[in-house]
Amino acid sequence: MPKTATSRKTEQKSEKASGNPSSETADSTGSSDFVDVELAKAEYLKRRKSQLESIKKTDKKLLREMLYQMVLGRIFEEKCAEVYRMGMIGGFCHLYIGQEAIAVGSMMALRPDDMVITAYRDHVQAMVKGMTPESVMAELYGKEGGCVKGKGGSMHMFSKEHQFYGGHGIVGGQIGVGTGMAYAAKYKGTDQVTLCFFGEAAVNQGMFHESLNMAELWKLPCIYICENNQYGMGTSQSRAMSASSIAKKADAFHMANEFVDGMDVMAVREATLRAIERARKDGSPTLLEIRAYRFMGHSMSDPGNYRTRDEIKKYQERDPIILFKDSLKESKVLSDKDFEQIEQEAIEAVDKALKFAEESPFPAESELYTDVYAD
Amino acid sequence: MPKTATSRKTEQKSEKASGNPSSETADSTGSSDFVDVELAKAEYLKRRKSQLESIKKTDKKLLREMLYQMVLGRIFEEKCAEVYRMGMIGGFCHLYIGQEAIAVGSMMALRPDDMVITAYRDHVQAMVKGMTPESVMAELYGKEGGCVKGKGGSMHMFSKEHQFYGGHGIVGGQIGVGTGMAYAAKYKGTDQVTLCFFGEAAVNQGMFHESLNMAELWKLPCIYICENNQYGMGTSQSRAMSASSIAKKADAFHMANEFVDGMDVMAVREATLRAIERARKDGSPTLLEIRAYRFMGHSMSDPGNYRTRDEIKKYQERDPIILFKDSLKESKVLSDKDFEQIEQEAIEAVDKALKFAEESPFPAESELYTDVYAD
Amino acid sequence: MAVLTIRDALNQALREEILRDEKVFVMGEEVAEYDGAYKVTRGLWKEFGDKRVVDTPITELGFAAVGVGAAMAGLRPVIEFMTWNFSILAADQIINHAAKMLYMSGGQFNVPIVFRGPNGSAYQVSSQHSQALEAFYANFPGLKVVMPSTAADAKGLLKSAIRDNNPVLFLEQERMYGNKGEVPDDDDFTIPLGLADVKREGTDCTIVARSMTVPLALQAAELMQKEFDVSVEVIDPRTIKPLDIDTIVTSVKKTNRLVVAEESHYFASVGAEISHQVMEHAFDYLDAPVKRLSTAEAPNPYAKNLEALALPDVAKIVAAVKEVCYL
Amino acid sequence: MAVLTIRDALNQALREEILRDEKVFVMGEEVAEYDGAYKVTRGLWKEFGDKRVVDTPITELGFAAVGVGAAMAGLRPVIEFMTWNFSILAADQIINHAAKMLYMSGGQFNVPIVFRGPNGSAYQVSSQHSQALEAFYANFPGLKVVMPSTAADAKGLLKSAIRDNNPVLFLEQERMYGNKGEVPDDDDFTIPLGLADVKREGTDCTIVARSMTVPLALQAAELMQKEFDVSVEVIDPRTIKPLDIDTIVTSVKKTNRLVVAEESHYFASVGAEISHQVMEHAFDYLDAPVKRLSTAEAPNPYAKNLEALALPDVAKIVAAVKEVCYL
Ligand SMILES: Cc1ncc(C[n+]2csc(CCOP(=O)(O)OP(=O)(O)O)c2C)c(N)n1
Ligand SMILES: Cc1ncc(C[n+]2csc(CCOP(=O)(O)OP(=O)(O)O)c2C)c(N)n1
Ligand SMILES: [Mg+2]
Ligand SMILES: [Mg+2]
Repeated sequence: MPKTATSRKTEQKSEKASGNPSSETADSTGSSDFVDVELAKAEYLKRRKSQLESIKKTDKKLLREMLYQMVLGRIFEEKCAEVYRMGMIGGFCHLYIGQEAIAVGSMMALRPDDMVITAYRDHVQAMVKGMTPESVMAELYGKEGGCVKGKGGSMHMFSKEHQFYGGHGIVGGQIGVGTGMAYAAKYKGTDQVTLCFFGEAAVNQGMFHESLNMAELWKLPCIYICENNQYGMGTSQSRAMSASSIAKKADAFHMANEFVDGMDVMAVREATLRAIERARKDGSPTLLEIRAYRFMGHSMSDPGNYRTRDEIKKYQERDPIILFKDSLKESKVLSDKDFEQIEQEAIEAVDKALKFAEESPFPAESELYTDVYAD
Repeated sequence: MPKTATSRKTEQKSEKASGNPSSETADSTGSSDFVDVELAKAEYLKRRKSQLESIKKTDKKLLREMLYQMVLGRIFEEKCAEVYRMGMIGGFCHLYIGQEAIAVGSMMALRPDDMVITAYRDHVQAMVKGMTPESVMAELYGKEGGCVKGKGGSMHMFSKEHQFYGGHGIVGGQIGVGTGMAYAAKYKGTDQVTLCFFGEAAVNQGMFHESLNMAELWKLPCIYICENNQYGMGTSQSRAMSASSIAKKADAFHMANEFVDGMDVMAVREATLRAIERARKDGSPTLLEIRAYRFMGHSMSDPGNYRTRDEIKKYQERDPIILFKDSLKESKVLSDKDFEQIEQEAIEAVDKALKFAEESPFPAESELYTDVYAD
Repeated sequence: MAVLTIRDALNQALREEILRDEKVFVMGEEVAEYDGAYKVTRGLWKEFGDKRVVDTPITELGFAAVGVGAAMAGLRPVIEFMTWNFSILAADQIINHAAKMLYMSGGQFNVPIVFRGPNGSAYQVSSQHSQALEAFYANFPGLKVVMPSTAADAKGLLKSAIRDNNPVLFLEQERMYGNKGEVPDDDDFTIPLGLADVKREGTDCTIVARSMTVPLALQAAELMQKEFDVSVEVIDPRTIKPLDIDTIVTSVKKTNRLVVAEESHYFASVGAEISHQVMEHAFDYLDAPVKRLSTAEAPNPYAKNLEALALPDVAKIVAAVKEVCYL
Repeated sequence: MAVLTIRDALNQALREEILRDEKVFVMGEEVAEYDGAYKVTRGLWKEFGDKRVVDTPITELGFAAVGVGAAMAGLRPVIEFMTWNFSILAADQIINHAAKMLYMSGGQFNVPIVFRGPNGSAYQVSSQHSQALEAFYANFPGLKVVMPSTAADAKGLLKSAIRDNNPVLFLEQERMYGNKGEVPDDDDFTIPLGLADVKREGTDCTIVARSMTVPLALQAAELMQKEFDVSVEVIDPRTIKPLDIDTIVTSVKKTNRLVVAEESHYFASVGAEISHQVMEHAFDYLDAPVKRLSTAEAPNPYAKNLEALALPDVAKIVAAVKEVCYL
């Protein structure tokens, strides 16, 4: 079928020009459709001041913890890549490197009893929700000490204790399940909020459409976070989606929505806080489109030929950890020495996790047949 | 789950007030969200002049044929109801009474080689596409002479000769199949257009979302016609859909769209002609939301307690056949005598169909096992 | 004991379980204000309101997922499919999510959910509305599959299904909703899942029937007794998964002959499963190969005469029994 | 004859059929610019361009429907599911639309479409990515189901599937894509659907294996010969539906013993079907009950040791053969 990539590209360019890539306005249904990296940089500079202000008003310990979680996620996953190549991890392994600001910015705005669900790219989400690096790494090793006893592996991290609902492998499936979690909170009359993560390619699944309609129709306290890393495997968003704005798709449901720079952890935090308020106060759902970029391949087996080195490098210049460090330093919240210490802590935590995973035994053979049915 | 019907109703009212229920503007993405019957009447009066003009510029024989098809559809289905109650038709039987302007206005703007697909409410569509009342009635009787040899019944009319692709029972399923038919036309390089009909409740299926995305992404010559009769079985649109405008949902895909008064056959025709031009010229899809009302129950077994007599009566005052007759008379295209003659012809055609159906034998027992696989 | 239709027995079960446990709610298309497309939920919305009885958009995949998520978060949803034919749109949530959640989460998140609705053919509703889907789902570990054939079973099993901590697929039959039977008055009357019921005792031949074929098998048994003096035992497994194969095997060891009558298509059917398991466990007792009677190998036709030809009936079951009895 | 991997044999079949018939096109996720997630479509987009090799959004139900509609309108789509697990989202289009269209339309609209992709387990990809779904689909009249186990079969059967005028589900196995075998050079080499292949002749016991279990069964047969002097015949039905039961029955009449080895779950499996049909047609020839070996009754686990335990292997097949031989 002759594709219309060209015409769509033109269309997007004109949108870019007129776009208003701002994450500042709550409920900004008119947010930008497309941000290329140069525009994103410029936009970020414009937003810099307000970003520093939001750092100022945020608790310093929390800021340190946010940076720590980002660094921990990064180092943890670099280690994953290393041991995956050594054959210690099997199956699929999808890394989150480059997207840390999304999990940290959004999830660290939650209460511990709030619920989270995501797809297969779930290691960092699991840890930010409070699960130990040990339990995640041991799961990757398929060991008894893993958070799901070795039964799930990379794609299926779960923790009831931490209200982490997984870890799902069917693209789009968790959007509906997350909607149901929010449904339960409303039903029970708790004021728990649900964060439901998915990639931009999952938006093309019918489940996205069905879920958003129900969430708005029934006013469910669900925050839909589209982690738009611009590719679903080897397919760029523009080759799979006829319109470039995902945030605006919420308009079809009259749902609040926002477009957010996913390299800016404070912007993610602020947008999530606004969405949380809507959700807790009047059980209103929100769609957040958070634009980011994955620095690695889709999974460990993806050679990634569909992107140029140059493209990746440009986005790496906007590495969310670097941006955040810069701001923290400029705000005098943390110093280079603090950064070193944070890194050291993270390295130690990952080493500990690795040791735990290595030493944990394989699951007992009888485990094959447990957990098939509940009593 | 406590529903938010009240708040949604308020919302819709305010939309009504500010709405611009016009079917005149092509690509009018800002068309109205909601038309109640009073507003619709007022709006129709405003539009009356242009409607009479469009009658003026249309071939008189065609206009007569349009009215004939509407009357035929009406009388045919009144007969269906009668013989269904006598037990001559089995299974589900969904009548189209009240919606005739949609099938006639849209399909009579097609070329014979254009393709059509619809749901289970398909008798009138089948006949407007050229299938004989005999073959449709015999199908309802489950007889050998039926258009699908008695194998499909009310919900599954098909005719390859007339490029009528059915007659489908899974709500929303045909939206994707119709998209594929348009895909084939583009692939083969013909300039055939596909009309794909579905109800407003089918819009909530994920298939709607998946199909519109592909159609716009690949520029398929598909015209999506949402027959918004305001109810899906016993559920009004506002109890099933978080936002009231279906036409506007096309915006999420950057697709051309229009809201149309489905009681005005000429408005339907004009909107379809615009969509056909887009489709034939640059293979561009369109979403038409055509607002109508079904005068009967959802199917023959629906007592219809969810609507008031008063509501039904109000819409019956806008009976598309009456409106069209009035305009034709005012335009001096047809007289009362012509109307009588048309009615007489339709009655005779239906009688003939009934006689054919009654006399046609039941399918041979061997037919149970034919058509399971093609050679 | 009251005499109730299967429809009303199901309705009672739902009502009692809604009253018993505030986590239970019923959700589906037209289940609330419309009283259910087949009136199984009649009166419940009026009595319990919007929270406990919920109308959904036509969005099978979506509301099945809402059920799964709500169940993970502690509720006990009863999800109605207007018919099981439409559940195919939601199959991913049933098979890839509900069935696997407990396992994937290492035992942390169970999914106490019931999916229910009419399965199989109705009257002349044609190919897309007439499928019996039990084999389709029973293949997957993690799911339980129930198919009642009497009012008492319908009530007792549905209550057990709702109280079960696993995803349970509860397959009713539209043609049977009006069938009447005695139902115990006890509010707490349940029938455990996984227990077959001998609907009629006999010594010469066993028929395993389920759902719609149970009353047909009972009629066939009467006829065999009267006309051929053949004593037929009729077993209704009631729960397809877990399957009470012991009761079936015990019967076959007595009668040495087995007919399986089912409404589904034949290929890789539950009938094939029962046949294989009986061979496994009672090979030396079989005096004739197991005879399986399924619906015709064709999509269900609309025409009255063809539909009648396609489906199992008393005459066909009688013929099958005669075949295994070499009569 | 060239020696090819199954992957390349499939690729050749696609290439040749694209060249042969301009109505044939390949559509699916990552099939074009990415060369296919498992590289079955490697090079095709480069050679044939956007029209014949089409990347889709992740929208299984939607693009399956596009295939069905395009097939009704005269094209011959080959739709790739990245894995069959994801096809469950599209099952409604396969079961309710593709399978029934010819019948519902009274013979007017056939649906010449192939759905293909890897089925069953890969390596430690866990519960949602490891299912063997042949029984799930084979139940429905209107569908054909094919499962090749060698490079030549893969090529010859895929070409027949594409030329077939019906919806054909073509189930490959990711673990086998790299397996090599001789493939005839003939551009027009096809293998008819519905024909079983005797992969190894033997006299004492029959194994019916398919897809991944075929090479395992052949190894088991060698081992039985060497260590127990038992001569095992290995039959690969290749096409699950229509099933060539005659070849299987002929073999069982000779060997009097049957093992069915399959990667799917056991309940209402294709193995159950074969077992039942063999009982039906060769009851008096069976010296032992048919032994069925399926995957463990659990969602597939991630841990290496548990996954190995769950799946069929040579040792388990050997044990099954010994059991039916009373060794
Ligand atoms: C239903 C389904 N279809 C296809 C796949 C294979 N698959 C896994 S991830 C993926 C890409 C998803 O992209 P996106 O949603 O953008 O998330 P990202 O991987 O970028 O985080 C695909 C096609 C799947 N797992 N499930
Ligand atoms: C997938 C599916 N779900 C449910 C049904 C039952 N059903 C048949 S028609 C219908 C209502 C559809 O309403 P709408 O789409 O508005 O079309 P209308 O009947 O008003 O023409 C329902 C729920 C079905 N046939 N298919
Ligand atoms: Mg992505
Ligand atoms: Mg409607």
